Amino acid sequence: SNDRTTVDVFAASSLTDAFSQLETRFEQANPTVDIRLILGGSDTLRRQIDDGADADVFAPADESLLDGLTVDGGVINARPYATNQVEMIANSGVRTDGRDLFDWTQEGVVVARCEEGVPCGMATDVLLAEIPVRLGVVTFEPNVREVLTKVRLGEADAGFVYRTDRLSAGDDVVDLGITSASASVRLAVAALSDRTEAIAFADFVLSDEAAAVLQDLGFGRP
Amino acid sequence: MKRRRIGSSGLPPAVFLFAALGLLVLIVPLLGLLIQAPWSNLWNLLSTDQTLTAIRVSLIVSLAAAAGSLIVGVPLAFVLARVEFPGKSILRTLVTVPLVLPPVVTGVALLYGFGNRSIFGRFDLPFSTTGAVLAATMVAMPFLILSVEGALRSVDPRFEQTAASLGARPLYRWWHVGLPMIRPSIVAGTVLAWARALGEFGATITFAGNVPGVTRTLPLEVSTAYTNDPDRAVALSLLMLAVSLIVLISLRDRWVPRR
Amino acid sequence: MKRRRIGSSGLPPAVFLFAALGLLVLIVPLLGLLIQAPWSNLWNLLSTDQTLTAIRVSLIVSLAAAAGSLIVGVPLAFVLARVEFPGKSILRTLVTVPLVLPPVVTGVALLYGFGNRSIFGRFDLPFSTTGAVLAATMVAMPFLILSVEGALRSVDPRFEQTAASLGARPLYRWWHVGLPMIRPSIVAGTVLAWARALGEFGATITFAGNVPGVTRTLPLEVSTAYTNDPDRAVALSLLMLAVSLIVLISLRDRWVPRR
Amino acid sequence: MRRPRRARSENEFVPLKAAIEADFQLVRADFTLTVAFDLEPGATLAVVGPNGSGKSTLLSALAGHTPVTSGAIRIGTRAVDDPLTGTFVRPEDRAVAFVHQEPLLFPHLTVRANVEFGLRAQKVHSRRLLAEAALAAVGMLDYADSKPAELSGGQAQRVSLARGLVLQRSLLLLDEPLSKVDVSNRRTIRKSLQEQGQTQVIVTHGPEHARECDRVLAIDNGVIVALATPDALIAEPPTAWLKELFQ
Amino acid sequence: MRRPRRARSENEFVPLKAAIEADFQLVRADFTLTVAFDLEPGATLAVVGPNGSGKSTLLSALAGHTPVTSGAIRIGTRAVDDPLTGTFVRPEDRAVAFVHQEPLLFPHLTVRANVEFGLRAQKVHSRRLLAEAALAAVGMLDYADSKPAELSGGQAQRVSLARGLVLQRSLLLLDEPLSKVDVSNRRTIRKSLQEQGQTQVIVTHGPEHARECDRVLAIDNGVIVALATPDALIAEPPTAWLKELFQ
Ligand SMILES: Nc1ncnc2c1ncn2[C@@H]1O[C@H](COP(=O)(O)OP(=O)(O)OP(=O)(O)O)[C@@H](O)[C@H]1O
Ligand SMILES: Nc1ncnc2c1ncn2[C@@H]1O[C@H](COP(=O)(O)OP(=O)(O)OP(=O)(O)O)[C@@H](O)[C@H]1O
Ligand SMILES: [Mg+2]
Ligand SMILES: [Mg+2]
Repeated sequence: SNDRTTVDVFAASSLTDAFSQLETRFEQANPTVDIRLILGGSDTLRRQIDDGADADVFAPADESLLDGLTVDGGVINARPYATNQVEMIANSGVRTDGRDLFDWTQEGVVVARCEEGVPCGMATDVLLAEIPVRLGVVTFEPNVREVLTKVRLGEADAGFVYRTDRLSAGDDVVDLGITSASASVRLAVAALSDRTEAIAFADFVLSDEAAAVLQDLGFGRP
Repeated sequence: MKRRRIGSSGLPPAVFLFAALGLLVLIVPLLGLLIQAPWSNLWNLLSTDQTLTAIRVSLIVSLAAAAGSLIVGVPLAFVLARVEFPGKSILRTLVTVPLVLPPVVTGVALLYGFGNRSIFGRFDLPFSTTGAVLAATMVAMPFLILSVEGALRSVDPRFEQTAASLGARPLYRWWHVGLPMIRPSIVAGTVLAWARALGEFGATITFAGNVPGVTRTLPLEVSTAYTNDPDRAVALSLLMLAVSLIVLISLRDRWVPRR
Repeated sequence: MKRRRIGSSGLPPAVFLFAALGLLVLIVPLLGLLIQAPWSNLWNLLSTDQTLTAIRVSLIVSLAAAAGSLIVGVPLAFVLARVEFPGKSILRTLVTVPLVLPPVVTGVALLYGFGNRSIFGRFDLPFSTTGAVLAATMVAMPFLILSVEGALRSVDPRFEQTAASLGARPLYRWWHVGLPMIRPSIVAGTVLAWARALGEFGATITFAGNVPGVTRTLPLEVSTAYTNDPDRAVALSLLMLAVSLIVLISLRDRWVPRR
Repeated sequence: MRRPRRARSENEFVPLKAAIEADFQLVRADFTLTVAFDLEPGATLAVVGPNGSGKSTLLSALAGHTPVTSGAIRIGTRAVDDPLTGTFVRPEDRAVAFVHQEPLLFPHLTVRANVEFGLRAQKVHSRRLLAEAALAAVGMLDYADSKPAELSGGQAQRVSLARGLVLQRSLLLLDEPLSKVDVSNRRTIRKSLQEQGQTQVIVTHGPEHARECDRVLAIDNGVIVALATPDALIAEPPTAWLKELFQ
Repeated sequence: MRRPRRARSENEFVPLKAAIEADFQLVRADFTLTVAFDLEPGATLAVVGPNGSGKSTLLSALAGHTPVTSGAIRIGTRAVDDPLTGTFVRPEDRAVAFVHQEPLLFPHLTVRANVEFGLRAQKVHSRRLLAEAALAAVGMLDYADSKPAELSGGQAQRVSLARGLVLQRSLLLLDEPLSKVDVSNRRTIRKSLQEQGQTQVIVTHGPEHARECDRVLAIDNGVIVALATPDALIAEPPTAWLKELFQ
């Protein structure tokens, strides 16, 4: 496999599932290409790219993180391919029947959410501005998977996660039906180098084959 | 007096060369941080209620963790250094495990052991300041234990024998001879543990979450700021640096005797 | 012989009580981890190329960092313990700063100092294994330095005086008396530094990124797995635990002399 | 197995002058010490012998720092070490004062605090007076507030002796207590030791000191070669080494 | 300020028997040592005095472990310590053998390796033979492979002496080298010291040893109170302390 060309794809860790599947499929179709996923928080990845990291493709958790990115003097081409929506979920062991779902201020109840500033945190802020859920103890997690884990384990009683995360958790969590179309992020991808393999992978993310994969995971169409 | 000091450390020149190299690795990044810090804006970035709250939480958590480590870590170090029992070398190593584990794993382990769904019972520790103290203690204590145990290994046991011959029973002997003879190491170990607790991030956020005013310590504040306002993150780091420098320097000079 | 051992540690009962408490804090979480681990699935979770690659990267990075810390950290500790110079107490404290800083900040500082846009020049270190080694070294070295410096403070200086009187010049004296007399502490400090380097996460990911096969060490692998496949994260943690236990136990028994 | 620990009251059973009955073997790696002797209350016993013959080991067994392998030791009216019955009285409960061959002054305490250590540990009153008297007896009162690191070799040794004497125990175990002390102080201290009246076991390489004791125990390579009055040994030394000692 | 370091060649300039010219003052906290004396090559000087009079401090100044405050020390043909000219020759370059009041054996080395230490440091050949001869001279050859922790007090002191003697330096500085050695060995070792022929400065509390030296330097409280042949001092002791020493 040493004669394969490596393509470094910087992807947000919230996209790990999706991009692992895309990687497998793309590599099956293009055996000479080795996709290398470099995962991290979107901001960290963006900062590393700004600091000169050699990324071929960048797929952050929100398209805004592609703003103002230039490569070799040219503005890059940000291409939207999916959306994802923030929803409120609860641990399946939490009794939700007969209680006011908009009131989570009771003694001892913990609600997890993404910290301010990261994409899912901004979307959560939008949701909370629209639907005034009352929250008691709130823990600000560094990324959305951390929120999901805390709710799944039952350490937190409820939380705000993407639809894709809720689906991935299966029966461990329940959907509280608290969501809003405006509380969503738009995902975009951009090739940062003019290598054909890099552009080919970015193209692939926008292909119908990829769309099917993404839809299965719960992403919406842009 | 003066003549003796000049260049008479008795250390070979090669040692100074390598020491300078080591210094470089440690100091260059700190210099970078200092040079690029947003000095002009520093006060604005730091003078918020949020900062004060984080400082308060950090001090409470780190001091409690250091105190906790001191109270249970020193006895544990004595037992490990002085008592022979089967399986000791495994136990001794288990004690150092939190040093090796990535903090996230320590946090996960804490959830399993002391979390709300722990097999050992429900403790209501996550998302509480007590939980943050527990996480910091687990991460910090091994430093103290290793520092103290190392010192115990090099103390001449005949001093305690002598104390026994003078009629001192175990507790008196321990308090008046065993402990004071390794005081510098206990102080150093406590300072180490405190420093580690102050900088603790991964285990805290995994186990105790990031609840403002309750478990959001300075490192968590720094990490939150890092994604939103990098300048504020650097400013907060400088603040942490200043706090720890002040504490460490004043402790060093007051408590640690020079030979 | 036997009679002497039984209960004759000379430690007061209270010490055992507190030691047990300390043990509880350290052991309960580990037990939780062990009990809830996905034992039946362990082999499947671990037997991937990705795991092997991460192990390889981790071993290279942690061993290189431990070696680097040893080579420059021991001389630095000697200079700090033995040489008097102005500003020494500040320098001494600066050396311990990476203990206090949250690893993310250490990573940022490394970017400022040794990054591609460093004011000190371009080093091409980020995203390279060398960069990961540098990050791990910066975080790990203070452990070694503190451990060794503490030991130096309690060595009787008359041994080195005696060596000088026997005609040994500084380098010979240092190598044959200064170093061997604190060998247990040097070994302990190196093990500490190695352990800390093995568990290093924050500074590495910030400074050197998370590049598979290059800078993705086991902790980075664990953290990546934790958000997607928690079972795999726990399995990987157990692997790290096993690796470090094996290394620590074998080192302890072979290298650290008992009194 | 072990005797219950109630030393503070047990101490009171031991008379001011304790007898010793020792008949034991102590095995350690390459070296075996075999001794059997009795000492009547108030007597002084000099222990002499070449370097490495087992003098310090003997004192260590009497003081309780090294348990015997077989046989038994009785001090005063009770057995303090007897593997057969499982008796082992800890050093702090033996009512002896042991002065080690090396000073071993506690480095973190002043000279005064070193001498007061044993008194304090046993909550004795008027410590200050007793300590100062003991320091004066060895001529070290002027250094009461010094730290051990600031003393000369002989000064440290004298403080170590005072630290043991101040306890006024019924049995004194002294291991070469005057080896670094100057002749003048040596003479004064020897005289004040003689006036103490307690049972004393004194290891010494000095013939003058041995000569002043009631009896002399000579050991060589872990075995007793003579146990007699000094006069008897001087008159008829049983070994060449003893002859050289007293010549 | 400081002399260039080229000791290995400098050592060769020092004759086998080094003379001493000392005339200095050494000030330390509460204590001041003021001495002035010459010693001709090959002579032996006993240093006597009460505990704390400054004997060890004097040797420490000659060996280069404590620099003098004023005045100067010459060993052999060169100044080794002279604050006025900024001269200070380090201990390892002084071509002296200093045996400290305490054994200070390197705990991590065997007895043999301890004795070979100085030879090895100076890359001397046939170390093994020399070391074994030195150990035999103090009667410790049987313990060549022991660790220092396994030696008795007197045994350790003898090894420490052998470690200094083996270097065959032109000046021996011995601080109470036989205080814990038994009488028989003491006599043998004193005899072999006399046969060495080097210049020797020996601190001692033993009148027999002082009597065998060419001259006796008596100090008290940091000041010289007598410097004369032993016979002269015995005949007419200038102080009560000296009278007591030789009586
Ligand atoms: N810690 C030890 N481990 C092993 N052997 C030891 C130890 N201490 C002493 N020995 C050995 O035990 C024997 C007796 O030693 P001990 O110290 O009792 O002699 P001593 O009669 O007091 O001699 P000295 O006159 O030199 O003080 C010696 O042969 C010595 O080598
Ligand atoms: N490290 C030190 N710091 C301060 N004072 C010291 C120190 N060492 C020795 N002294 C003091 O210096 C004086 C001289 O000590 P020195 O060791 O030279 O005496 P000495 O003649 O060798 O005595 P001894 O016969 O007991 O060995 C003493 O009064 C002692 O208290
Ligand atoms: Mg002895
Ligand atoms: Mg002296």
